[in-house]
Amino acid sequence: MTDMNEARLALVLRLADDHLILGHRVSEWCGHAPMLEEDLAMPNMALDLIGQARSLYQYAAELEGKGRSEDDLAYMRREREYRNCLLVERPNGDFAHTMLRQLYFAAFMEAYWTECLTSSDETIRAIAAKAIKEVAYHIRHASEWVVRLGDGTEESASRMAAAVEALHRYTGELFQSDAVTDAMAQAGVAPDPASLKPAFEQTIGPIFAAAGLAVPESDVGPRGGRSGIHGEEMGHLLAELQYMQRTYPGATW
Amino acid sequence: MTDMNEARLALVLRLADDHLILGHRVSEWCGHAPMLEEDLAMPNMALDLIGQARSLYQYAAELEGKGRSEDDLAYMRREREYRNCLLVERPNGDFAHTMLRQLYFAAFMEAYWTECLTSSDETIRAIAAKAIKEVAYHIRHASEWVVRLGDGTEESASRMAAAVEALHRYTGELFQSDAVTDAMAQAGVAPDPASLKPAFEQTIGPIFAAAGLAVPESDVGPRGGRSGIHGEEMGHLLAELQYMQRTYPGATW
Amino acid sequence: EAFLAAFQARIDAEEKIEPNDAMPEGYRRTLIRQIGQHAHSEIVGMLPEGNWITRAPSLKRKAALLAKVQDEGGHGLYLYSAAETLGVSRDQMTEELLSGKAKYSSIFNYPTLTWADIGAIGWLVDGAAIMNQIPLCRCSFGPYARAMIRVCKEESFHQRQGYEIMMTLMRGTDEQKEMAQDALNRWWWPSLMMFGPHDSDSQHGDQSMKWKIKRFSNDELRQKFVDATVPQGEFIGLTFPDPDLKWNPDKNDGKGGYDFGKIDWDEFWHVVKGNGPMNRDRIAARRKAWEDGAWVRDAALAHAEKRKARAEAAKIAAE
Amino acid sequence: EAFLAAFQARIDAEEKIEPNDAMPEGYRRTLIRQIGQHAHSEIVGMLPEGNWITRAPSLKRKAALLAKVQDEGGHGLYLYSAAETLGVSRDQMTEELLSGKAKYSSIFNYPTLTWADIGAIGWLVDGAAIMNQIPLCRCSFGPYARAMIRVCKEESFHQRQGYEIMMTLMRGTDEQKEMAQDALNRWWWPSLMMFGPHDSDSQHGDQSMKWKIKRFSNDELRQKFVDATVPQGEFIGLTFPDPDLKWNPDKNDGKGGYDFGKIDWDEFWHVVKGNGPMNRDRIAARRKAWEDGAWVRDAALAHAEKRKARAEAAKIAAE
Repeated sequence: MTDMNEARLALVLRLADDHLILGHRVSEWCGHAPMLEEDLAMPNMALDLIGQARSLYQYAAELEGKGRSEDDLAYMRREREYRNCLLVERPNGDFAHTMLRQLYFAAFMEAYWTECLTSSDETIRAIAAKAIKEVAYHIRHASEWVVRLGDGTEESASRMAAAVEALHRYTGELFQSDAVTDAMAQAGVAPDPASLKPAFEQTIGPIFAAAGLAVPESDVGPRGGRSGIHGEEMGHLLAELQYMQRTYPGATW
Repeated sequence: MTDMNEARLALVLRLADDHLILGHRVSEWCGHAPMLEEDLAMPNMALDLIGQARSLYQYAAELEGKGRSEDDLAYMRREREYRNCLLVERPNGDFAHTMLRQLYFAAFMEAYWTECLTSSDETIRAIAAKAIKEVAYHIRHASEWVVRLGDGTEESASRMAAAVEALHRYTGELFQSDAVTDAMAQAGVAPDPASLKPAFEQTIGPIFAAAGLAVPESDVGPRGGRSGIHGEEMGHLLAELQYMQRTYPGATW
Repeated sequence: EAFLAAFQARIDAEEKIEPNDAMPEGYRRTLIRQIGQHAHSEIVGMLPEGNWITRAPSLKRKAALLAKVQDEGGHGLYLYSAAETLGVSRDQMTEELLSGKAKYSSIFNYPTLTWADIGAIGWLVDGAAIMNQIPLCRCSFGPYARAMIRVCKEESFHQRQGYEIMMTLMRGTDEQKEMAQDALNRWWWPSLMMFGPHDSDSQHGDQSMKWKIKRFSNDELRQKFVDATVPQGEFIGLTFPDPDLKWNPDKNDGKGGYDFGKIDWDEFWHVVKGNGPMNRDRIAARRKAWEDGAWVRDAALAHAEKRKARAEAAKIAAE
Repeated sequence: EAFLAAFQARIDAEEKIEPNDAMPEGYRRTLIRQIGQHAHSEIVGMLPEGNWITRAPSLKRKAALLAKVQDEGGHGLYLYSAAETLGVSRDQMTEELLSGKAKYSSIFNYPTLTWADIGAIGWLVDGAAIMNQIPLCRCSFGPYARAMIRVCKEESFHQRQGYEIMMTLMRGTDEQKEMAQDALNRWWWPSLMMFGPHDSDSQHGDQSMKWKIKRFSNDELRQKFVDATVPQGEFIGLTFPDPDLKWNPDKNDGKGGYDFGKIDWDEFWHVVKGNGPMNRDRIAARRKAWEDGAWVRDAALAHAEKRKARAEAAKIAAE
């Protein structure tokens, strides 16, 4: 039973970290987007992600039962303790990279949250019900851009193709199963990520086709986020993210 | 007398912060320079600057007499307590910006340290004697590049001119006198910065001439570093710089 | 002249002027300039606050700041749209901002140095903006007035949020109190400058008043702001950085108000003329965003044309 | 064949081969490949450590790290120069690195995640490098051997410095100890892989031995490294992540040595083939530096030509 609680906590923390870190990345665009509409869309998506991260960290704090707050979990862990997948921590790159990263993550999460609607875990059901609407918007927004850029100018098509070449290999990690996901799938808490690949491909396929992009054959690439082995950019992200909490420990904001 | 000690401490901290922050900026180039020779020159200059910063912080710690270490002073102050001039915290920009920033600072410091060779303060005399050799190398290295780029291709000349346009206005702050510098000049500890302008111009003039660059008429621009009013990039720099000390307070490395 | 008189009569009757109505060229020009400046201020205003999103000290504050920055982008969007009804394109206005021809609120040329600045901006800068903008909800030009109603509602939420940040800091540790006081020290005078030069030195004042683009003078609005803000600050224990600030029971026709010190107009003009701490960085950041985004905008256009061409080809094929 | 025999005789007599000497094409090619790889390793090796310069936890450590990274650049420079004596230009070698044609030490495809990784790299990676390089000081090719003498001296300083970082961590807080142990866990096996495949699977081994480019086999060097390193780690309280590691008194002809577990060669080849965690980021970083620096290199060239033309014109005018 303790093991089950630990697996549940591990799972929720992974999800929370995914959303926090991607939200952080997207928020880096604020005020620097290619057009005003995107200066609105970026904080909008970041806000959704941070909102979901908050719900997840609150639940994690409750599961952990050690009196830590959402902010303690979000801000006060060491780099090796963050469990987000590598995709979400990838630097923004150009707008094509950012939109593709958003599409990949949202396409995965849509499949994920859909399964969670019937989770045996009431809190996860509730979070999924809210998140699934937001994720639909992210897919719509990101996929429109993937299509526009893929089927735009020569330059945009080549940038979009470069983004696929750079990022597709980070999608493999999303579908990785391990002891945590196995336990949670068996308990009906959350889907086995490996099982979501067909749904993911069904979302991505027509978008890539409309964009004139080939879906790469292999999604094998760096992994390790789920065991806290991140890329080198992660530490720099955390230096920013944690700055205030580390500098003024214990203060209320 | 207390006032004199305070002024001395303030002066040494300003110098220390100047060197630390410029050293930090220069070190950001490590491994990313335009050619291997510069991949050697950048850490070399950063090393000189960090070395000078260490001597200065050690002296500041001694003057303060509160048991703080060089690292406490370098790492554990708040942004508003750093007293470096704005020039040194300017982002690296392109190679032309970096080399010009280096030239400006080194040309100022050469004049400064020369005066300090006869300082009434023994420690400052010793620091100056060592620093003046290093600063001569920085001037030589940076000025060679300013000339090469100014008198190179059309692109390099226009980048060099853009760097002058962007950075010259930060040189005015170097020559600003205030209560601290007045007290120190009167006590023969350090020169009145305002008095160093002719020497600075004598260094810069021939280099700019050889580079085909016009020395801008005005050096008036943003100021405030000496009272801890920095630019917005400073906070991000400090988030990196302070990361470890803030995350693991009290540890020995 | 008959036209001008008829136009003034409509204004005097508090009729709203709509985009397709005939209007004097000066009225149109004044509005384009003012709405443009206002829009640019929202856009440039995203930068100083955006600077703290990645470092916001709690998830709750991070979310609130994201929402605020998003609102500002939204305000920029309504305002550009309102200006577009007067026959100027958004691209044109953007070019004018980036070339330095068009102005924006000079307060955004100061840097945000600490988290408390986010509180101070919300409380003071948005507070001053509201003072300026509430009367604009009754501006004679319909689209501007309607945009302002929506903007004011959101700004007043931001102002309360900013004040609440300051309050939280003033209830916090000594370091936090110091941070809040330091932010007030730096932002107070620039906030007072937001209302523009004294009425005696103001260029556009009289005609704008007559056309009911403006309804209160700069000095009137500034006084309202001081009277509203000083008690808020004192309530949470802040000290205003003005030794001449004091309650004067005779002010405001005997209702009482605050006397305050002389504004440093040299500083104001120094910053307006481009020499503030952040002027160049702000424009450089916006220019970089615009230039880096050119290929994205081009692609969107190219794609839209391709789609259109394909749709037409399909239509022809179907006929 | 007479030439090959004569060449081999020189080698066997421990004569140094110099750049202008006649040499078999295979000898030249092998050296170009090996020295190039070695140079590239120094250059790419600046990146993982460079990643921590701005976050080094004390000024003393920051200075030491800067000096170390500078040394690595210096090693790269000697090595490129040594390779240039064989008729390949630095630009050519750089292009091969950036195109992925030339290899570099696979260990640099792992990320530096904590400060302890800086210690581990110095201790283990530089330690392994020294094991490889000490015999190279007696390499038959003169310029390479001479470069190696200087390199080895500096590397051994780096190795001691890295070990000292680890020692300091192991004497520190629990968090620091954990950090050091975690770094060892991640870097130990990749360090063993640095010596290359087992002798039975090694491609270039025999001929290189014969030509005295290499003087010990991969497995011999690996064993030396394990034997030297394990006691150092245990001395400061670290545990090696290998359950099969144990002292075997019969090893090394009865002098004793460590048995150790099976190396995961699948992991090794996975990374060598470009699928390690950082392969692409490393090359991308070097490519960006190279491309962003093109205008600088062009300007230097253009300036040198201008100077030369001016000097010649002055000379003509003076005649």
